[in-house]
Amino acid sequence: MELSIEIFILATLAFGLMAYVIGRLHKQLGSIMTILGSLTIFGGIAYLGFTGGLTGETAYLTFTQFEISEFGLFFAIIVSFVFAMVSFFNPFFIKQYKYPALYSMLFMFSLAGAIGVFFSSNLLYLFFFFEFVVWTSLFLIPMGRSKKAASWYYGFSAAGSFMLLFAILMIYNANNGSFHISGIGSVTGTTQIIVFIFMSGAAFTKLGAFPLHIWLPKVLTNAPDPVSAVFSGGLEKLGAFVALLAIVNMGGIGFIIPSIDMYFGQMIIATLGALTIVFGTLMAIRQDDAKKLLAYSSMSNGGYILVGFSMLTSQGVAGGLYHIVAHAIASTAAFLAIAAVARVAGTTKMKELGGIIHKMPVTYMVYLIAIISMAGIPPMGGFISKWMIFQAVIDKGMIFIAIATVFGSIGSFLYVFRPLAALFLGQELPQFKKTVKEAPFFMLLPMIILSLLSVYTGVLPGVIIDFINKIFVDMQLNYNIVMNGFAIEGYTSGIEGVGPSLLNPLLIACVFGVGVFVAFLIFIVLKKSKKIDLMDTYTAGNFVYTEEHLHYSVDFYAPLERLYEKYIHIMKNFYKSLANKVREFGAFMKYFFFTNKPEITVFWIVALMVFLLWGDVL
Amino acid sequence: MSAILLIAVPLLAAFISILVKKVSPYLLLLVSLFALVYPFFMDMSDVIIGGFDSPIGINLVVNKFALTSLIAVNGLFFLVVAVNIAQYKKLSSILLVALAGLNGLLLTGDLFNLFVFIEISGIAAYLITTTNKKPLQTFNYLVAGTVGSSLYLLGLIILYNMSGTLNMADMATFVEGNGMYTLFPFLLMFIGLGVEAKLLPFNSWVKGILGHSNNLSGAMIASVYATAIALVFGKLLAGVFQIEGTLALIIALVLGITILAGEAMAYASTKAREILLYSSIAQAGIVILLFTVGLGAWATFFAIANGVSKFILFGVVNRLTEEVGSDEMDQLKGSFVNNKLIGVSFTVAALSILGLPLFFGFVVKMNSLIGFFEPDFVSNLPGGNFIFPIIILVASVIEGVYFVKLLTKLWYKDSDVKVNFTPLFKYVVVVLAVALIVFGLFQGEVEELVASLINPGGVFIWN
Amino acid sequence: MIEILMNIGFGLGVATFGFVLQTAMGGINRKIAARLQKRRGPKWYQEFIDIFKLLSKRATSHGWIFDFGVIMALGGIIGTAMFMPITSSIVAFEGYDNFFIFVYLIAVGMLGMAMSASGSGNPLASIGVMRALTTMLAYEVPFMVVVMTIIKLTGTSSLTGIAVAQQTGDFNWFMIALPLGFIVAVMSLMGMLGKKPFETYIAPAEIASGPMVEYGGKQLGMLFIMHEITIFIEVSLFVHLFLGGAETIIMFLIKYFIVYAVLNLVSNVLGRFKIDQVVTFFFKWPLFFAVVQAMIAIHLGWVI
Amino acid sequence: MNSTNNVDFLKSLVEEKYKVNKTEVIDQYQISFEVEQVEVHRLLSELKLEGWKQLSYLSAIDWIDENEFEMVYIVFNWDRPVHVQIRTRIDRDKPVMNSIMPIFEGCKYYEREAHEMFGIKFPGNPDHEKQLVLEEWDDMPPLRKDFDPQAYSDRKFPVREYNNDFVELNGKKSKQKDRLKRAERIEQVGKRGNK
Amino acid sequence: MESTKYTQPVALSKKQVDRKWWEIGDFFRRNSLWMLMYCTGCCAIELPPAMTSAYDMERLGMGPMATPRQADVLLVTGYLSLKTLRRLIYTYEQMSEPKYVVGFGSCTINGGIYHDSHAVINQLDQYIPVDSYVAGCMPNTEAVMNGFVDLIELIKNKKANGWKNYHTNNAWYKKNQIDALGEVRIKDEFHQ
Repeated sequence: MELSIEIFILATLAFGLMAYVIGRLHKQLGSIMTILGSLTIFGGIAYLGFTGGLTGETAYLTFTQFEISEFGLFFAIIVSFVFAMVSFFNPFFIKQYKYPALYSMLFMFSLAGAIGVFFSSNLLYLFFFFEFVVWTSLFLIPMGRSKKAASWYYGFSAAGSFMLLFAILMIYNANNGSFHISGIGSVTGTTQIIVFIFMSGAAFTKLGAFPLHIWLPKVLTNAPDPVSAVFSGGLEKLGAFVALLAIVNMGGIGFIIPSIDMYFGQMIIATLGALTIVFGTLMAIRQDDAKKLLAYSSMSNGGYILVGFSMLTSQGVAGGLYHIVAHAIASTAAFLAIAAVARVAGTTKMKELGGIIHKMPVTYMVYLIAIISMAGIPPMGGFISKWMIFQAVIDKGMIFIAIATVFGSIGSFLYVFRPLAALFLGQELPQFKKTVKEAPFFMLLPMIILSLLSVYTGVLPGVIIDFINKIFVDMQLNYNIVMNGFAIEGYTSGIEGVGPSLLNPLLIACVFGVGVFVAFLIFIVLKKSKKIDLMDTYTAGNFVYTEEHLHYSVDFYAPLERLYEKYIHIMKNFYKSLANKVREFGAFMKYFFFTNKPEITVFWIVALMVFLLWGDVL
Repeated sequence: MSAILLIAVPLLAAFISILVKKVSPYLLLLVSLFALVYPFFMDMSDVIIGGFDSPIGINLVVNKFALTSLIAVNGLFFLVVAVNIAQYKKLSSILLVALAGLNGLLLTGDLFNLFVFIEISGIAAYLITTTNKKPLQTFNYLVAGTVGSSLYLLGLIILYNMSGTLNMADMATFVEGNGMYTLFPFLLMFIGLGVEAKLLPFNSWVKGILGHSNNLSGAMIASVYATAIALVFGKLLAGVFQIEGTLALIIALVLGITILAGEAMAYASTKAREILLYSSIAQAGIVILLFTVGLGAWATFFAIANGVSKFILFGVVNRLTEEVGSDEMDQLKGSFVNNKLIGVSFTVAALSILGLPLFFGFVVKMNSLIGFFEPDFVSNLPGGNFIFPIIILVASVIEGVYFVKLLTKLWYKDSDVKVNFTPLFKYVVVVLAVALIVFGLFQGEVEELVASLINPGGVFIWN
Repeated sequence: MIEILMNIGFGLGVATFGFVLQTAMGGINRKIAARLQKRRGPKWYQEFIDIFKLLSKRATSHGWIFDFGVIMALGGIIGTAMFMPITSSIVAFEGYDNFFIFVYLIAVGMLGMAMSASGSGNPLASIGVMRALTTMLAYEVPFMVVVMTIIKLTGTSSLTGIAVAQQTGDFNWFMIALPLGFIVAVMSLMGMLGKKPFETYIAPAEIASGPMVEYGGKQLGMLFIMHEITIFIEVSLFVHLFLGGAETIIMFLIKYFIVYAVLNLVSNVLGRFKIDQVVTFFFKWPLFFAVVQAMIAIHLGWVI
Repeated sequence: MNSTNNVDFLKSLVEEKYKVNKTEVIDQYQISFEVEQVEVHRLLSELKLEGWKQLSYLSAIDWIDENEFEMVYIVFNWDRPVHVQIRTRIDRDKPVMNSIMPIFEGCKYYEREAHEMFGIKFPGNPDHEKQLVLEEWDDMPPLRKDFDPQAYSDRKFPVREYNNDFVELNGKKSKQKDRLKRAERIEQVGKRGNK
Repeated sequence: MESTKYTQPVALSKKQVDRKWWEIGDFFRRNSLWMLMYCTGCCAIELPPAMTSAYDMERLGMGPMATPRQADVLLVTGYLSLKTLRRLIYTYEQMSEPKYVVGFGSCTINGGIYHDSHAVINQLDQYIPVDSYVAGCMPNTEAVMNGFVDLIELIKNKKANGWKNYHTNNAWYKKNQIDALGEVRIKDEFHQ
């Protein structure tokens, strides 16, 4: 059955308004509307997308044109899935917000905007939806802890989207007056370089990549918990979408560097992506607030996506796309788990938490699976995408990018493990024994679905790889990922007699399963061990009775942090000084021009007169 | 049913209102309603006054552009008057004079006549600003205004001496020929009108007036007068002025600095009214820029959109400062918590100025920016086609940051003072907000409206 | 289906072979070290006895995560060992022995142990785990750069492929072909094995044997088995990458013994680094040499 | 500035102003004064001003026969290397000595130890009553002369009983009996000695 | 001499099977005794010579281990003041079963030279079960090695079951401990 994508967008907006109206009457019902809304939207898009039932004609929103492209569908399904999963959390968090009805409405509006971005074929109205997402999500942020994060967010997103607008207008100028999305490919010469720079600038801001990343940690820490999950899982993918258009769709920019046969433009993006990975990892390792840590981890994973895309080989781009899927699922699950803990424990500071696992084991398992995928460890999805990106980086022989990616993936073990050890495991602090209890079923449901999905994407990559191949065909890129049986064919070096390196995730999972079974057998055969309390530990003979003394969670990586403690505020100070410069310029102009004495105006009139007549009459 | 009534009736009413004091407010309401409704069904022919045909006599130009600007200005005027009449009964005669002046300003086709109407509307403006209870600021405004209009007159005299005609159409044909000599008078006229249009070096009066505005003067100066002056100045710049060489350089510099400095000043200030007045300086700069560059059609709608938003913003902020006592951002925080309707319309107006989607501001800003990037577009200002869009975009980023800071403070903090608005004001503000959204959504109809202002060749019809 | 089961059986065989080999090697090397110190040293099968003694003791457990972590650790490591090729012909899963699988599956083992160690509630265990992860961050980066050079040169990332490339002569052993890379790999291997200079995370004097503080009885036994198999994986990885793999098992055993003995002797002489010294050490010279080696080998093509 | 005139300097300094019962120059680096209990604080603060900033030790000696405790304060000066011992005699039954916290902050734990070991009270030291070294101590302060550790040990800790079965071992006469007699004799001498 | 005629193998009872497993376990336990690095008194100075080349404790399979959880043998080396005894009991209870204790020096046997001190206990056996003693006030290294060999013999002949006694007559041990120490796990200003 055929349905136009415009119906879905209007439906989301309608759901938003309904959520607002009902929300005004009864908070909880309003947020339940968001669940129904986002679920129907996700179901519709996914079902119709796969059966080819989506069409692009517009009956009501006549000014926009939509076009169902494979990569648009890819992004739309991921983002709407993330929205659907996070919306399950809304009813439980709605009580904390100042304007609950407005929250539900804006939640649905940002989903509508996101879908609009992915499917619109007219560049101007791609910008229309892009900006629409910006201001709808803008008002969600201040409902959390701090109010300043919203102005940071708007400052950067506005800069990003106006860069995008400038690029679109340049394309419009170059293609003498056509806004069609295919126009991106047909731009040449210096305008192509300018468009490339500005579009990747927009992608960098939305993804939170290195030079323009200051807003990401501020926003994701201070936004309410479900919103930061939506941001890191869903809205960041807008940046990835623009990056895909800018880096991959426009093809190589600038001259080719012979030794690593990469275009110069792509080389710059790759180095900035690598910097993002390293910077994100280093900053994530030293964070004490779990949400801020996850914010920096999504920044570092954004860097992986950029590195993947800028390789311009089938392995690299496929790795980038796969990483979008794996990261969206993993970081949403991780954020939701931390949200579940924050709801009950009240804080996400690791200094104050400990031993949550004893009361919230399911949340712990969800978080464990999420971080295994985020760190890129085999049975989960993250491993496959990181494997592909590594293959691409090696194929190009880029050493420094390789160092950064390796540092990022090993560093990710460190910072994903920190909340695990400091927040979930360790001694069970007395103040949490009574208050903390397992999250209700409706919060566990999305988390479990997300973990099953990240296991699924890790073990059977077939479905997603076919989808990626369809995208390559749709974007007329001559890339292809070969799948023989359950194994993915990696990097074929072209040296005769040497086959491609294979990766069979199913086999790895089975072998891992067998290993665990053997270990379980060894464990069961031997004598049962005596269960003893956590406080009865080896303390070198001392008698210690308070849990805080036996819980190690403050400054977890102190020796590592000491090495780079002095350099962490460079970027933040840079942007703060920039903002101050603008303020000083304004203050100076105010002081100079707006005094109570009218002679300033007379002076300037005379000055302009003299300036004009300088050449001719005098 | 000629257009002259638009000037004559208000003057007559002003005269009567002096005689019969107690009926003047109702008279004012009636006449401003008449001024709003009349343009819809007056005939479109040019009006010759006193039997002398165009090159000598004075004529009123009535075309699509004049019509839209009349409707806009009279509409805003009527709203301002309707909302504030209860509070400022004794100003009704001055307001009637102002109405006459503004209508004359928009209609006249004769340059000297334009000077006369500038004077009339200017004097009415000075008297309105006296209600701010800040005599020094009003005095400054008076000095600056008169200096400006006399400069305009000086430029006009030189031009008249050279060309021998005062009519705009003839002046335009004369100027084509010998552009070289007209640089100096045009600069004078540019500065003259620049003072009133709030361009940077000449607008030292704006901070005093709008900084201490009250309900009536804030809305009147910031939205009605600003729109009217912008449209008239635009008409001159688009049609009459011949801009090239050093004049173009000066104008480019002045406009560029006005836009960027306006935004920076707004970013640097902490008082709500100051933010709005600096933002309106920047918006005025952008409107004038669009007119000089030749994108007159969208510039008119940009001015109108800005006028409407400024009406809402200034109305709300002035009312809040009246209740709270000071317009410092921290004092005003949280005032939308208990009156959501006003808050929503304030936010809609602010977002429309920023140019965010779903609102009229977006349609206007996007199309004017697209105008810059038309393949066959050549701007007569130096610095190629791409400098000014970049300036506008950078300005709107800065603008966005301080508006968001203002909005988050107003919405998300808790306040102790309970502010209540009159139901009429609430009704008007909501209607305008809905208008902004409606115009934002139905972009097709807006484009037709704009198309009517451009002749097939894409040139803006100004007379 | 049968073929897969056969392979899995074969893989388990490889894992047990690895365990037995390494435990014997451990005992022999303890004897060699003792003989150097002019004392008789333990029986060669002492490590077996230790492990079985531990398995026979009655242990204490701190909750389900404490046991689940140990099972996951041992399972992960057994899974990794099943992929390991003994010689270029004897390998459980033909063609699937990709280098990255080993690096990342070892990480599963490490994560399992780390999880159960910090689940044991002892702060010393968490500090030990923190040090283990920091050391891993230190030694892994130079090692991966060198291995990436090898993969780029040989064109494949499967271990048997690399071994064959070194054996059939288009490259001679990477020990000789990439001298700088070899030095870096030795240092990283010592980091991986947790031998003396980089033994910060099992520092018996400072943090009472780090993560293994709370283990006794069978959990400790299982962790010892895991430790032995991990050493087997890392040393045989090194043998395949740098010493040209092996055609026959005897060659493999000899190479394995030489590598492990030399490393053991070197580590017996050295003291122990502080934790931030380990990180700064690895990011100074080894990383510099690795990058230089990569530059020379890939971009300039100078391979001996 | 050799050490001899240091001692003279000290002697002159202390003996003029204070009623010194006994001065004793142990060697060129040690001198001890015995003063009245009341003057101790003034003397210590004056010495501190003179440069004797470090309170090396504070303890007591139990003269059980004269039924007195002798408080000993040892202060030291790093510039003029002389250990000065200030001794006073305080009553043994109700041993109270004002704390010197205001002069030497470091005396807090010394006084606590003195209280635990001798039972001397130090008003002015907030926590001198608390237990410092001995855990769960349930007897009189142990360093008092009238405390008998032997009795405490016998009371609290059971002693291993040896059965004398191996009196005669392969022909040799066991010397166990005379060993016991000698131990007995030593014990008697020990007890009589200190009476 | 038992007859060598083939007899039908008789099925062993559950208890006997466990017995068999326990004997095999004993073989491993006695050949890899890990001592706990906890030197309580002055006799500990005798351990380094036992480890170094002359006597080499390692050939008996003995080596130092850091935590009580991992160790089998607790070496009580030298006199035991009340405070050390409290820590010793706490550590002993943390060790994993089956565990053995070796008492070094005469102080653990009968209080040695500190028999008349108020701070030192006279007989270790009252408080924790001791499997083998090494006499001497600072026993010679041969004596120490003999003590270890005795312990291995005891394990072989299944007589080293001090840890069982600790379970069976736990009350007696506890009473002695309370009498001597007042309270094993103390809670005071320094131990919150």
